[in-house]
Amino acid sequence: DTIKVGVIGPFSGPFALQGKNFKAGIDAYMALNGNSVGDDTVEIVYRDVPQADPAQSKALAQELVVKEGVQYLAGFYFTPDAMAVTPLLKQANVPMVVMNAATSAIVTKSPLVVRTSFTTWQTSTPLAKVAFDKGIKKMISVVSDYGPGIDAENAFKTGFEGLGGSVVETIRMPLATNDFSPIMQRIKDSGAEGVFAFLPSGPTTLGFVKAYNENGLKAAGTPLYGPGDFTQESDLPALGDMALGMQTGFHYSVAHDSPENKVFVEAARKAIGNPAELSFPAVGAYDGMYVIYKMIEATGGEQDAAKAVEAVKGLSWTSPRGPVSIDPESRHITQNIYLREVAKADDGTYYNKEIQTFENQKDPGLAAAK
Amino acid sequence: MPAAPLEIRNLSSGYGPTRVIEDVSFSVAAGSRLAVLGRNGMGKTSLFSTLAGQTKRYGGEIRLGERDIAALPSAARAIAGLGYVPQTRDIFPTLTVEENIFVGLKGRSKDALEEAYAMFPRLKERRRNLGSQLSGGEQQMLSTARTILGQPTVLLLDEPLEGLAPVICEELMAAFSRLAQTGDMTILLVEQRIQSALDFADHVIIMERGRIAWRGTPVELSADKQAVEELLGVGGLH
Amino acid sequence: MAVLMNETNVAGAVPRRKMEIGGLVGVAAIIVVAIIGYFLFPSNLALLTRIISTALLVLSIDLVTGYCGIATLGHAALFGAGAYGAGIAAAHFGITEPLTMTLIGAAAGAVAGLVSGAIVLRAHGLSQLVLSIAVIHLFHEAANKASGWTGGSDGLADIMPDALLGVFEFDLWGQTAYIYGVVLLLVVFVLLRMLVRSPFGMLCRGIKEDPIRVHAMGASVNSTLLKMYVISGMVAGVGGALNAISTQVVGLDSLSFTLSAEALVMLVLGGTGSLFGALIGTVTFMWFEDLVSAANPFHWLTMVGALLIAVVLFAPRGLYGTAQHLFSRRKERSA
Amino acid sequence: MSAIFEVQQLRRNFGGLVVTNDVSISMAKGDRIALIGPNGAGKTTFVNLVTGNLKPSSGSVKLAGEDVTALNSMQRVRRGLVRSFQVTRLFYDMTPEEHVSLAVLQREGKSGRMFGSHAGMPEVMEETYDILGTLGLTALARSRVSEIAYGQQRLLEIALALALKPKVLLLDEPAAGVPQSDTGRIEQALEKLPADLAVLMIEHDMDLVFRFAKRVVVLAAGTVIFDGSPSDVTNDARVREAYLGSYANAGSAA
Amino acid sequence: MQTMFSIAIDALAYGMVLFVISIGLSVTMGLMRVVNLAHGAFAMIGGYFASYAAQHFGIGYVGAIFVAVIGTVIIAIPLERLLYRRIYGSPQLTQVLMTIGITFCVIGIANYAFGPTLKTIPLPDQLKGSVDIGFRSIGAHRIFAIVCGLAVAGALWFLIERTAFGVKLRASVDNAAMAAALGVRTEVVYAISFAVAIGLAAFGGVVGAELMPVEPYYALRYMVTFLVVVSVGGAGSIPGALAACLLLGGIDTTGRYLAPEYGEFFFYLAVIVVVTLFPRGLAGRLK
Ligand SMILES: Nc1ncnc2c1ncn2[C@@H]1O[C@H](COP(=O)(O)OP(=O)(O)OP(=O)(O)O)[C@@H](O)[C@H]1O
Ligand SMILES: Nc1ncnc2c1ncn2[C@@H]1O[C@H](COP(=O)(O)OP(=O)(O)OP(=O)(O)O)[C@@H](O)[C@H]1O
Ligand SMILES: [Mg+2]
Ligand SMILES: [Mg+2]
Repeated sequence: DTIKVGVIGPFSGPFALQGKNFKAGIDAYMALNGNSVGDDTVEIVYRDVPQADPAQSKALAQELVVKEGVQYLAGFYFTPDAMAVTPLLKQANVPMVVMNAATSAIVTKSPLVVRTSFTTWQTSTPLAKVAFDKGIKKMISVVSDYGPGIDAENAFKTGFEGLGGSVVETIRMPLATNDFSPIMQRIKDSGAEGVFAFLPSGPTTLGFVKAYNENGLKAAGTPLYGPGDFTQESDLPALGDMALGMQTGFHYSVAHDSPENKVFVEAARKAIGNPAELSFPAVGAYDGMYVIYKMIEATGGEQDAAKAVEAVKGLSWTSPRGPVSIDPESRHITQNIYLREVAKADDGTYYNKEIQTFENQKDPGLAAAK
Repeated sequence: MPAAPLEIRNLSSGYGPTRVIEDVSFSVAAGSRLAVLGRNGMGKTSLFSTLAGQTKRYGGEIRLGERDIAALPSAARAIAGLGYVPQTRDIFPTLTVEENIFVGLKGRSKDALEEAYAMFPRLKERRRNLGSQLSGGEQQMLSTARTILGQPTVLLLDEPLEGLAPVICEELMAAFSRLAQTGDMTILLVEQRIQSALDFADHVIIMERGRIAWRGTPVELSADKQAVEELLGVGGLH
Repeated sequence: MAVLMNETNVAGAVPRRKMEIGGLVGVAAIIVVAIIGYFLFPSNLALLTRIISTALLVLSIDLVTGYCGIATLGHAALFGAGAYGAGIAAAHFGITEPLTMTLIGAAAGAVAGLVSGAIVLRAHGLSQLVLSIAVIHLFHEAANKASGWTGGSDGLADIMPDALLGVFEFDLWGQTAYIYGVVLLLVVFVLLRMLVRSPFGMLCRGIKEDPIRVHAMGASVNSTLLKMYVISGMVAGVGGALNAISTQVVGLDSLSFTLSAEALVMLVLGGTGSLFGALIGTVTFMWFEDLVSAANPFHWLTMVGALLIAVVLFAPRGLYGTAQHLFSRRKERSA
Repeated sequence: MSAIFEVQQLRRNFGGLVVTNDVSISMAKGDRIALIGPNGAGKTTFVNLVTGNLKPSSGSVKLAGEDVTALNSMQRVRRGLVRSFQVTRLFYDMTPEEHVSLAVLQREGKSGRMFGSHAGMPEVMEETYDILGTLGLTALARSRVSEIAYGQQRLLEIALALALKPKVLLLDEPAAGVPQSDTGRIEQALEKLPADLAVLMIEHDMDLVFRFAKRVVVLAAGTVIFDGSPSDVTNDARVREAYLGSYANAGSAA
Repeated sequence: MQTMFSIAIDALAYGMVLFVISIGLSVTMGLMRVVNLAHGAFAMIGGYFASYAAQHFGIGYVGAIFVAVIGTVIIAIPLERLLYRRIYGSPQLTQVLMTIGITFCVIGIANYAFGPTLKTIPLPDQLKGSVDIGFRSIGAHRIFAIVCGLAVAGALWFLIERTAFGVKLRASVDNAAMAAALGVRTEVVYAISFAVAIGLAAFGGVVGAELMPVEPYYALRYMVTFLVVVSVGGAGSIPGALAACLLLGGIDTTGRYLAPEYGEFFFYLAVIVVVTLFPRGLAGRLK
């Protein structure tokens, strides 16, 4: 039989790069593991939601289920797009594998949701320890003013103050900020010894890092920490020397040194075309496919969402990012979070070099919400 | 014999599917003054705007001197020597008076502006004002001056007296006559004030539903009570 | 005088008959298309429902843009207000009865219409466009900030509407939502058709052409436009509420510039200044977008762009406007 | 006789140019006044000031005893002060029928109705066609205004003013662009106006002025230089020089 | 005090970048009366040209700017002939439809051809570093942008207000049919103006790339910003655009410093206030 998997993501528009990575991760998995499980053939059906748009996401999910007859829903770059689909899952008898959307609460919306990406809480919390261990007592937090940014701020603040440090100021700036000079001025005036920042990957990170350099903060030795969205591999060529030495916390670096990752990166780069474009959503998708294959295996190709999800609870394997497992309770992925530093390779390209590992991290966000 | 400054054969034109000019032919001699009369909506304006290249021509020929201009775009006709003063004046509202005239100069030097001011001293006083700030009569003066400064060989005047004070009307008609008499300029005039038009013109055509319904001289027209009555709807001429 | 009277009567009768036929044709057309849609795409009803709620937004833009000449790139504010109004009522106050939610949406839309109308009407032309942009950004930011109520960028989830009339569940297959949407659209269409043919509608068209003239006739331009804005807000609010009910999540996108602009594009595509134009534009755009984005999720934007360019080149008055124009020209020619 | 309309010391300048220089004019019910003067004398500006389309620098306007200086143009229209425009201002996408109906409806306070249609209101239609008929526009009642000739648009402009049934009517060059054959229609329309309506007409067509006006006011460079009977105006040296030219002779003959 | 200076400097620099990028739109929108939403698309095309010229062919910064301007104009010429010429004088909404269509196509093609990643235009060493201006440092390229902005403003103002071409352009826009009847070749005037506007867009795209990096979605991402700046200034007015850029740049910068979380509110409230006070723009031409 043919088992269809519906993938919803931003394949065009401003986030097209992320969608492209979804596809690269999926293609890589299927190139390496074949497109059949048992005697079932897996077929992927893509649907595009260029920007967060729950209504469209839901309409497409419904179409995928009812018309295309997909047995699995996957993808979801944005939280509201995932949220919009959760009410359908039970009736549709379809599990949902979230390959990116990073708000903790999604997994609580339906027992049929499994997530193979990360949460912003997960990637931000360890940075508190990094900063504190460096001997910094006063931090300033600067985040983009939207869901993930606020999550990052809360995570860092909780962590850093829990350790005994103080966050002297929290700044939330509009997503559409072009010029960060005034923010840098604020940072200087705040008297903080270090900066924690979160911006979604893309053009604004470039502006932020530029302003950080130009306004003399880097020269003054004020360290800048942030989750890895900041130094997404596809942005690194543009960031260039300016980003050198920047430290970020994340679940995956394309430069992760393991045989699994080498295989993955090679396949995924081939799939994506331009090697510079490969970054983290690909690994979320890759592992998502791993989970879906396991589900298909467990159900023997029958449509039984509950059984499928049951089968992957507690599942653990070695992902390209390192050892991971699905937390049986939350159905969110437990994984290592790495501290990485932007470095320059011999061939002149830039990469995220892993310098410290925080092992077996669950999602602290869920706990915080409780 | 040199070609007539303007010669039209079997011209027809209109807006979309509606034809408003049907099979119009006439020619004018150098230095002559032709009055185009007719009641409301009979196609006088449409005739002029077809000649100027602003209304779509369906068929027929338009010769300006030696040249066939029927296929030329509006600007090329103007450069070839056709001047058009439209009924709606069409002042450029965001340009000053001076700039408005400047557009009509067709590359002549700025000194020519003085000619316009000599014709209409009022414009000189207002030369830094925007077109949109002019009074109705001032706009009319400007529109006329602008076109005349381009030294056209054939000048189309669509109701140039509208909105002008009686003194100015007289002066203006006198000025037109002078221009025509030098022989360099041939004038076609649409005017509602029939008497003024007849005093001025040496030939008359009357339009009726897009066709020429009558042609002759002013003297002949004054004699033709029936034509005046039927085609112009006026009791009589004095 | 007797002749004149006669003429008057004839004149008085013709347009009335025409109006009834036009209105009936419209209603019949909507019903037929709705039924065809139902049977042709039974598995795609969520998309069809989304088209309907967007159509309500586009109709609402048509009211102010097509009939009053107000340029706006911020109309999603009214739609979003309706969506959040209905959504917040359900998620925070437990008002989950769909009809009530729709009414709340309409009311919220009307209030948003009042507010944005009061701002947008302070300028004209390009400046007006900019004011509308400012309005939609302010609404968007406000909703983002009030994340306690709206869920911020994560979206407002947990909207669980009751069964419609206590019987029909809003389920996976989306039949209830679809039929409910069709009924709402019909009601709105009939009411709007009456509105645009009324003296009020005529006054609005007059304002569109020359507000100074209308003023010189002794009519108040601003209060008329503001009324229209409020009505338009109700229509958009109903669309927003329908969206909230059928999707059960409200996202910030429903208050976005993007949605405003897209809806305006749909309107112009169909042809401004006619209700059919608004409907045809919405259906064409969304159907086309769905088609090409399913065919090639990665590069479909180019196709949509090409469609828009083609429409301007070959149907400059919009699809419906141009069809109507050709039709009336043919009639003129044969007459 | 009490003045229905009274303008006192109205003044307005554009930059350094004084366009309306302390103009005072009063009108009684039934007055028929012609306002003439050289181009750029300030006639249109005067109308704009009086109707509230422009703000005066100083001076006051009274309508039926009430000071309306502080009111906007719309409020003045509602109180019966109506104007026509020198340059036509019409709704080019609408028909003459719709124009006039709208004006009638507005006058009756029904223009805000959100149901029905003007075509379904017999009284409105009757009045509309009555007015259109007076101005010879019946045949064009259903054409788009953008497609009718300019002269006809001028007539429609007047139809609109009439439909509002004003107390004071200000006409800015109503006959400009209207062929001689049709100026008669305007005159007829004016003659049919209620006798107690006060009319002020700006016009350069002196034949029309003399047929219409009982009183002539001459404005030059923003100042009233003459206010009196038509027969006297041609004898006034200043007016002859500034405005009439040799017409004075022809005019007095007529 | 020092903070205030610092903010003022940032505001000036940001405002001038805005000016350089959006002034071309003021020409199309105010002078040619075309609501050209594809302005950003042309700026982006300029950016791509410069980026490829510099990265792949090793052309220097100034050379890259030339390549960008000329290359973009060459691309724009057929577009003007085939598409834009059809919408001169059309209703604004038709223009919106067409230019959004063009924008979508450009985005789609850029995405397909060059991929969705950010593209950079390497600065020459002189512009790379920061300049110490006493109490703080400021990026050298920002000073460059300020100079470019002033130069463009001056040259453009002269062209439009003081030359015969400027008069003809403004006349054609006011009333194309009448201008033609007076012998102005309006198509030529339009084509040249369009080329100038597009050249400016490309120039701005390159010079402003430090703040607004080049990527396929650039064309839509900054569309609103351009539109707002131009209209607040009063479309078609060079001094107006300059004033609007400095004012809005100042408000944006100050707002972002004083209360970053309400930055957007500040900005758009200011827009509403300014537009309400100056409905024709800070120095708009009378319609
Ligand atoms: N843009 C247009 N579209 C359609 N028909 C038009 C248009 N302009 C004019 N017409 C029609 O063409 C005919 C001739 O109009 P035109 O303006 O040429 O008349 P005219 O003789 O100049 O009248 P007037 O004395 O009033 O100026 C009229 O019947 C008019 O309705
Ligand atoms: N907004 C303005 N700014 C500057 N000057 C103006 C403005 N409006 C009008 N004017 C000037 O004021 C003078 C009076 O104009 P107005 O329109 O009142 O004249 P008018 O008497 O009606 O003349 P016409 O008989 O030619 O219509 C004119 O010289 C005109 O140029
Ligand atoms: Mg005419
Ligand atoms: Mg006047």
